[in-house]
Amino acid sequence: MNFLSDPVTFIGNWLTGLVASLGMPKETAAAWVTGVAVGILPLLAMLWVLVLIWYERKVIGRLQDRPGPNRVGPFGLIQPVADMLKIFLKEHILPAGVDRIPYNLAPILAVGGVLGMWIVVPFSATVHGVDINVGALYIIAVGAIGTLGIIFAGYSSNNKYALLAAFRVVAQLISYEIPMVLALLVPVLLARSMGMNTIVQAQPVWFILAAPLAALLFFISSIAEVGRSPFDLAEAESEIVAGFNTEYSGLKFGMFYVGEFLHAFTNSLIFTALFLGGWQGPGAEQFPILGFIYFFLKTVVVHFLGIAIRGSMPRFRIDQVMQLNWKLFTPIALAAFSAAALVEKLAANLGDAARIGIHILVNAVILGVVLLIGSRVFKARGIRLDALAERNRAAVKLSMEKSHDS
Amino acid sequence: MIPLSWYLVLSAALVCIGVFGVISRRNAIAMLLGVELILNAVNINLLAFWRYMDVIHVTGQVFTIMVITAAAAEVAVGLAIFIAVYRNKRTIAAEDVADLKG
Amino acid sequence: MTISWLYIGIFLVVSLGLPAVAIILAGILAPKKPSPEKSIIYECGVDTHGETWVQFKAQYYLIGLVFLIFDIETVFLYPWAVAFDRLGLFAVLEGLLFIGILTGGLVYAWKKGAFEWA
Amino acid sequence: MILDQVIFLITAVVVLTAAILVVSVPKMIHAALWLILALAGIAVLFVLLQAPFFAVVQVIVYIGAIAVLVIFAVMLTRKAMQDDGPQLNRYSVLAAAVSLMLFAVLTGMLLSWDGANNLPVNPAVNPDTIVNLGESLTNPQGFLLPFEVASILLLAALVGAIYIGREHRAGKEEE
Repeated sequence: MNFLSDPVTFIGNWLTGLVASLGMPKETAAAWVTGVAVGILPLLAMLWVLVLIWYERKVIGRLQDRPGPNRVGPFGLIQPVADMLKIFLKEHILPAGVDRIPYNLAPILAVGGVLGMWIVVPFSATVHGVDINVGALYIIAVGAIGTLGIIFAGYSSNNKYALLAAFRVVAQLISYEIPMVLALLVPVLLARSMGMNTIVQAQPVWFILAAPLAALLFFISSIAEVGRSPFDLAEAESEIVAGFNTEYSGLKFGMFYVGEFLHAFTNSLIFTALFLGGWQGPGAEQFPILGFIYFFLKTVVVHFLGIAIRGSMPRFRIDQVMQLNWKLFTPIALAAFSAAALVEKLAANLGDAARIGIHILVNAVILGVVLLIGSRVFKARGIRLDALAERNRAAVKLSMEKSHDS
Repeated sequence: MIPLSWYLVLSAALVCIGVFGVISRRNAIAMLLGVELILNAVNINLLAFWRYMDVIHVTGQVFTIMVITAAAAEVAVGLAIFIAVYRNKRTIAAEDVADLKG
Repeated sequence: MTISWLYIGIFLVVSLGLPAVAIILAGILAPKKPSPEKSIIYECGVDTHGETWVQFKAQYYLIGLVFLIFDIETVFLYPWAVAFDRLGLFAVLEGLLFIGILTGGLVYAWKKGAFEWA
Repeated sequence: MILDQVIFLITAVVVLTAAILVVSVPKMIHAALWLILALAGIAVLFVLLQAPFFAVVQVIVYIGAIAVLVIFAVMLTRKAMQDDGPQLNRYSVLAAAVSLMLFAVLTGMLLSWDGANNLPVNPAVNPDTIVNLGESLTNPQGFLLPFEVASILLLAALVGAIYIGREHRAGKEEE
């Protein structure tokens, strides 16, 4: 095994050999090395957040015609480190009347619920985390832990606004979980497996081609799951102070921040693995290092898209968020999944190209129907609103004439 | 290897704790939590028997699915009833809500 | 199989332990100067009135309810999707019937205004 | 392997402690939080039983949905039960006695049964449980009927709960 083509396996084998030479059976040694590597992965992910924060602030800055962080270190690269040191040394204020255990548990769950997803992500042909056969559902399950953290934070803070915000956020998170789970079902169906590694291996042709609607829904829902603009009701500062983390200070507050940034990136990782072929690319099987690079590049593109949306969209109202989900996304997700299942079964004997063509066609038809109905609904609503406005104008005119007369 | 009896004793204990909760709590939601414990004990039993007695077939797993479904339906309707009762009577203490007695 | 779940267990413990350790460390390093002023709940400088436990709209409950039902039904479609190759056309139609019943619930909730947030 | 026994025992202690707290703590919201811990412990047991699908379903359905719903309901009915009042009714001593007796009887019965010391059937026998499960759910010779009945049950629960739970007089309670 060559170091350059597959560094992780190379190092792993070397370490296993080293441990085995201490007089341990080869398999036990390998298990220990894997266990330690698994233990180190969360640490790497946490450190990666420092880069993410810098990158995101820089991109948002450039999008809004500002330089972004540029004082500490070259290009402001050290800025997140400085910020972290600062927040690390801030006082933890314990507000009166908090429920201590859930209050302290909440930031831990918020970060842990995101970090936990990393274990099933296949990074390259040889480094695929842990390949369990329920990987896709595992991601959803771990995501539920993060939701729990938000409820804990809101409930335990003894603050009306925090509680209100937490309830809003939780309502949003659980709502958007439905289209997310349904959209996730489509790649599972196409790959005939819930294992993340199998899903990636089933994508010589990316699933985004065969399931564009599911991919779109998954992408939007995952933005909503992170709670970012345009779904950032959690921090609608004009309505609910600063959201569910109002009463948090110091590193406990910082943890929510870390969780959010990491969640955005993690979702991009998962999106890439599910719909953009993960590490697949020319030569990725022979040279796993190439797989890493492909995976990273695709993820960065998806991540950038998310940041660009964050930087340019205004915030939805809560009723809009709910209606968008239940009246638009969930029906589309149901339709897209049913159509995918039917096409997979009826066109099972056709070639790959023909089947994918039919998939695209069906997706286009669904989208067309949705747009048609949508335009009708909006036109009808527009007519109603116009009539209402006309009546109002008439009433105002009438009353003005009356007041003139008297 | 864990003997089957460990799972069975654990789930028996869970059932008993759940029964205690259902009988003795005043708050109706707390009684519902007791029922949840009982149903979870049932699930442990079903899966343990599946694993230890009949791993070829999936009967135990299908039953677990049914129990989870029933538990969810029960929670949904039960909590809705409590909320409706609360809205009308401002209480959800079980002994105060005895209007349905024949 | 079991060994991978052991790894997942290790991973989850570390992912929960890492932020916990960081917070505890920060708690040791950070200055501690509590004062009654500081520990007042932040409500824009206005003193808190009444209980924190304000009443909530039943709407939240309805959303949670619809979510619960949908969640369960979708989760049970996953084994069905995994076994897709072994299913005949009839079985696929059965699965779609399942989704159809689910859609019926969605339509009912919609008609009854569970998603209106007035 | 001794490791899984250790994991089982730790998990069992956690589950039982959490369950006892569920039925005994005075604050409803705390009972809900302890219930979450108990449910998480049961998910670990499912992993030990090599039913990982049910472990994740346990977390998604019970912790992600049912527990959230319970917390919502507790918040909605918050004022109904002042937490300083008695939480146990007058039967509590009797209830404790009954459940202890029930436990003694159950345990006695279980331990006197021959199959109680069974060890698991060969683990490698059935690697594809999820596929089997999925297939049998829509197989007319398998469990098609229960599967469809389950969906009807859920639909009925949804309809019933929405009918009962929605506010008939709009705009009465504020957010």
